[in-house]
Amino acid sequence: MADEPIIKVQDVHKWYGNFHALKGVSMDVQKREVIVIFGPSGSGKSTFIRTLNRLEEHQRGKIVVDGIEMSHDVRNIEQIRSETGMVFQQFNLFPHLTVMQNIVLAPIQVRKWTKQKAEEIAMQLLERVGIPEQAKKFPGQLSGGQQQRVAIARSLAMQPKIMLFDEPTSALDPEMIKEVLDVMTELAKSGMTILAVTHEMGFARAVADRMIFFDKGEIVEQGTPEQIFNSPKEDRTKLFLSQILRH
Amino acid sequence: MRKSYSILAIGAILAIVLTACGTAAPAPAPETVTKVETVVVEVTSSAPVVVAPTGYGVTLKAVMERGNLICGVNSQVPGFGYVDANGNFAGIDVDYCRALAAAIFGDPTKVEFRPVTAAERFTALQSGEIDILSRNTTWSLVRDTELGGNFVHTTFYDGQGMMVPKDSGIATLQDLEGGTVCVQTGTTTELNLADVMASLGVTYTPAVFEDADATFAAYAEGRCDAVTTDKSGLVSRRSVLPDPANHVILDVTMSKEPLGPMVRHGDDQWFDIAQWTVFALFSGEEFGITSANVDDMRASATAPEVRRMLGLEGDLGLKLGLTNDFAYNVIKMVGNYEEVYNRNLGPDTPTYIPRGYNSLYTDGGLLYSPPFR
Amino acid sequence: MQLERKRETAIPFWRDERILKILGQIVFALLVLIVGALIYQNMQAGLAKQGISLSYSFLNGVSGFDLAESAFPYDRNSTYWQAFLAGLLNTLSVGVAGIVFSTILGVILGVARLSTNFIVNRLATFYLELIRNLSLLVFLIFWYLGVFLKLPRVKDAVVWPGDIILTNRGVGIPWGIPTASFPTFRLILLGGLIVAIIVFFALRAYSKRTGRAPLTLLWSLLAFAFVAVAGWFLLPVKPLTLDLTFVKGLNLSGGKILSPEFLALTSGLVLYTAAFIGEVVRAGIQSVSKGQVEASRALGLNSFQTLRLIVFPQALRVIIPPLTSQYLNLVKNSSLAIAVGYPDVFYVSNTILNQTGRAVEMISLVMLTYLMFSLLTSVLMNWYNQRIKLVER
Amino acid sequence: MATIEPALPPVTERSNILRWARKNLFGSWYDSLLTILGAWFMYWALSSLARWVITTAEWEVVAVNMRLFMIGQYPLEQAWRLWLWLGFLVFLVGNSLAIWGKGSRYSVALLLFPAVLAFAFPFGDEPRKWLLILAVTGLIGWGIGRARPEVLKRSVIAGWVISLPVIILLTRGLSASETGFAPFVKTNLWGGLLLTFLLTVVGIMFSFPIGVLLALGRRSVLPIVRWFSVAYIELVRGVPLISILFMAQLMLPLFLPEGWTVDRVVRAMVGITLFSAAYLAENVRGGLQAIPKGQFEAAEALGLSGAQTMIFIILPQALRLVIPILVGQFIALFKDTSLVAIVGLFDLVGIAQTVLAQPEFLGLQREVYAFISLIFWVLSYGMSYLSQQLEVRLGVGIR
Repeated sequence: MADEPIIKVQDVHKWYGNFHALKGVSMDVQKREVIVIFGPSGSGKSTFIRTLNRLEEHQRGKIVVDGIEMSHDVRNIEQIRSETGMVFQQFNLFPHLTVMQNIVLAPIQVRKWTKQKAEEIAMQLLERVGIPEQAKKFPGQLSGGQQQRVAIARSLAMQPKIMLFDEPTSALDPEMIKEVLDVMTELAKSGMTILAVTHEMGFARAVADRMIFFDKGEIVEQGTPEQIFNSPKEDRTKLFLSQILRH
Repeated sequence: MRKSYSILAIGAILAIVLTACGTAAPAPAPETVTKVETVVVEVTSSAPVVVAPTGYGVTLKAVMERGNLICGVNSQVPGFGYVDANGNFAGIDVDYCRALAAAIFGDPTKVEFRPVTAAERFTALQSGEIDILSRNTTWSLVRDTELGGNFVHTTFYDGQGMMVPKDSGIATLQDLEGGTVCVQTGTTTELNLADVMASLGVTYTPAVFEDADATFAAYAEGRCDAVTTDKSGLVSRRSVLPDPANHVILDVTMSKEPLGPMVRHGDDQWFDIAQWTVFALFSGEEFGITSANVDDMRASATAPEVRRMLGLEGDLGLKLGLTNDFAYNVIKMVGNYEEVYNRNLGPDTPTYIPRGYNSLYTDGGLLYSPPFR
Repeated sequence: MQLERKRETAIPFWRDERILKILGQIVFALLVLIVGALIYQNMQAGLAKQGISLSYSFLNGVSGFDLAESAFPYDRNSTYWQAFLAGLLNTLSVGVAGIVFSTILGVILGVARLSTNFIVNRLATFYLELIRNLSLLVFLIFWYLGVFLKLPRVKDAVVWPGDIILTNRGVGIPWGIPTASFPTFRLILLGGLIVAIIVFFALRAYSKRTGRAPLTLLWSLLAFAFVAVAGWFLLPVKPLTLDLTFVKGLNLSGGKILSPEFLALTSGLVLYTAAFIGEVVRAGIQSVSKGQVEASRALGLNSFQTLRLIVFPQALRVIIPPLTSQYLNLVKNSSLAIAVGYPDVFYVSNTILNQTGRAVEMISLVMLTYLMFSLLTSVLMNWYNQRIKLVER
Repeated sequence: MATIEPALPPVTERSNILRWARKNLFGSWYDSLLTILGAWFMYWALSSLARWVITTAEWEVVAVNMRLFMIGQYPLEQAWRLWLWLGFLVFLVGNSLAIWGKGSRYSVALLLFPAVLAFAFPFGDEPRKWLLILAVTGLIGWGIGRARPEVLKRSVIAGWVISLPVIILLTRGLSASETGFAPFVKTNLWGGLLLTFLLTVVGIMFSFPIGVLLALGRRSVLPIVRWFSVAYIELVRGVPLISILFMAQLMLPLFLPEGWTVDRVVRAMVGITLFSAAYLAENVRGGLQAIPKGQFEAAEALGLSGAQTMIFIILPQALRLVIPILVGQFIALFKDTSLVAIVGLFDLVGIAQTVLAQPEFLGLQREVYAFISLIFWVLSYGMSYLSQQLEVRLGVGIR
């Protein structure tokens, strides 16, 4: 059963009032797979990725993460959340805590690690994302790119099986995007299961195993980067790609 | 859009102003009168009927168990109840509490003074928060019945008087026509004033104050033409006015004000204890027993009543639920009535009040103790 | 589908977030109810012990006490209800006077705090620091005993220009007395009001059509004033005659006599609240960013237009909510009238409580009264706020 | 407010007094008028105040009753207990100023305040001695704090946490009876500034957590909890404090089962706490609303529970935002404790009223009220000064 997918999504629907945000999304994610989700704004891609760790509640369908079904069971939700890390567009670092405190908070409080162990691992992670010297600073003293790298380190500190990225580079200045993408690429190559909502097509081309095109709350098309970039099947995909690749 | 509300508001204000001007002289509606009549009946019928809250002996037992007496007192009447600079309560009402504690425990310090405002004093007594109220409270029928209390024998005979500045030329209550009278709120004084003035047909404006200090401060500043309270209060307050000689107390007694301690309905033993403590003070003076000579008297007394009172003969104290030497303790530790009086209201104090009615019956006063037998 | 449902129902209820939420609420509600029921039961038992049943019928009884001040004829034969009502009206008059004057003084203070004049600025700051750190109770007592009772006695009354008589019995000011033509004049004023409203809506329609911003309120006021003044002079008999205060015997008579208690309470509240309003006003003005003024001037608006159309509306939006709570504070603080002997609603209720021993009824009545003031104000304010708030995402 | 650093220092920086006066006092004709009026007013107010304080006023009433004003009827022979906890507090203040005040030059001045008090006011020899000891204690605390700031941080915080129990325990007594070492002192003997202080501190300490809970309740997703919080907050904020105090004094005994009695001081404390909690709740809610949604989401995504999110992420940020407002509320609470005088407690104002009933001091209202106003003013001002220090230290309030 090595092929048992780590995430199973079956016919997931979500409404905001009368607005049908997700219209029956189904997909499987294999372990160590790197998936890039893209699509026009408002297409439901962010909503979708947020249903995977219950930041949004889906109203119909079934989501199973690492064999645990996403339901109203609070214990399941807790488990899934500790299996998945998430990186946000706006970083969402805790401004009143230092970089180090940001990273060790959850491991100590949720995983019940000792402070010493948590800090050791945090230092390793900070080295991995390339900013070990910033450990004692506050988020407000860092650049956007550095903050996002801290956010990645913070998620990794929980030793998740899956990493979710919700437009991680959209709020960054161009020169900082690369430093974040480098970290993500390194992470992808290390064998982490990754779902990333992003429009960084260079990143997608380089590391994605699969690309998924979202529009109007459903999956329009999916395939390898090769397929998507070179021979998209759907007109909508073609149109969208032509728009974002033009510049 | 926004401005329309401002104009509406202005319209509303104008409307209010106009109606206010228009109602300068509203005719008294006749139906109010009938309404008043109907309700008077209702009030009497719905008047609170106090069910006996405690049984015989309950209070003494509670006090003994607690180890001290809780006495509701005033904290703002010079000579009757106030706190001196050393932080001790002082005054004639306060000394009565000490006498009661001496009678019960043989220790006048075993009393906790609880300052109560005029507003809460009866509630405090009813709810058991205090064991006895000794706070210049006037004995009246309503208080004896509806408010659920029993008045112990009067410890100070007072009467409501009126004080005016000498240079005002006011000699009778009628001269106060159109004037202003300072009075303290929530007291019988306030009601007496209204009664007396109404019966004389004198129109006046009351200036009503929450506490005695404010009342007299206002009078001293000339806020009112006259000030009314119990005569004792007038005398003591006059002595500390900026120019005492310039104030006269009118020769009218607007009411009888027998002031005394009050206990809850329903515990007759407690009532008796409170009552006979008062009589012990009176009899002490009558028999010439003072705190100084009480030990000699106990050693040498021959008169049977004195011997009974001091616990040398009989078991009068036991009958009250106390020790036989309760009266001895009262006089030894607090003094007899004369001593208590002179300590607080005597000629050597700033609050001197002549004894007047508060003399022994043998001296033409009203202090008369039933026999200790 | 069926399989899913089955699995969903298999969640133990103590782990199902939906049930947990409902359960949490039920437990909470039960706790509140149990505590409430206990309190109610104890209260019933306590009252039964004292032989009192809860009822407001005693309010129809004769009060038997006099009030120093009342907006309508009140004497000791009036009922408790009337006493309460008199107190309520007294509270309202302190409230209205307090709000008007504290707003005026507060605005002056707020502007003075922003003044570039060193002395004015420092005086305002000093005043603010002084007042804000004092206890209002002590402040009120000081105003009563230390200021208004120190005014001269009636026989030495001081007369200020404008026929204002100052004594420690009260301050007398001239007052208008309605004459026979007053009802007619009132009708004229009503007509003026209607004219003003017409002008107002006409100008607004004009503003909507053309996009200009005429001084709608000013013109409406002018229209009203014009009608009022015209009516005053056209009537054969003047609708009001001036009544002056004079010393009569032991007391003041005529005009409008403001008692020292009223003055002490009102001026104490005004001076106290104004300090807080001053801060509100200052913060409001400062909240409008410099960029707004610069942008407005860059568009070619003159400084008056900038103030009226750009700065003022924005400052007002910041000022109104805290200003409202200051007004409410003022009304609630007027309950300290008990310390200076002014018969406001709290004071009168306390007297009724003393006379009748009806603690539960009177305290709840008083609380309800103040609560109504507050709720009414917040409803009005929320409504107003909704109207003026910025549309933001 | 960004200012551009000029390449050359502007000449006007070296302005003399005249130029300053012209700019700040006599800018225009109405400016000059305002200046003259203001100056005249200042002169008039200050000179008449000085005249009254120095010549007219009779301060003996304050001197004789100093003990009543400070501690009420608290037994003098037990007063050492109060000095003890006061010393403890001053020591902590000294420590804290040294650790967090970062060398503020006012710190030492503040710590010398007790010594100033000792000579500025008519205290007896005994209190004077104690006040000097206090000043020394504060300085020692400051010195120690300065020597080892990092090491002491934890113990100072612990000290503050236990300070309230220490204060209450020392004040009420260590033993249950009224005999023996540090005997029980009944609350009806607590009075004056002591009572005012205790009412304030207890009010702050208890209303704060209740207020935070109410604020959280008001933002809860559970409707019943939310409705309850809203109802409570709006009800309490809609009525005057004095009515709540009356309720606590007159009605609370009715609400309790028979035989239960609640101490009068405790009743006032309950009333003040319940009142203040509603106001604090609204202040805290303001802070909570200012925290971006992303903070909740990030915490949730990390697997923190609701309570952990609140404790570690949201509340620290929200409370920091509202510190100035909270301190303002605490100052208001301190001033509002004076209302307990109306329900017959001997707080600072209540004591003032009973002092004014002493036969030898009738009619000295102005002196007595001026004195207690001064106490209120100094303490309120001190609180707001300390809070400004705290704000600077925590970097809030600067926008």
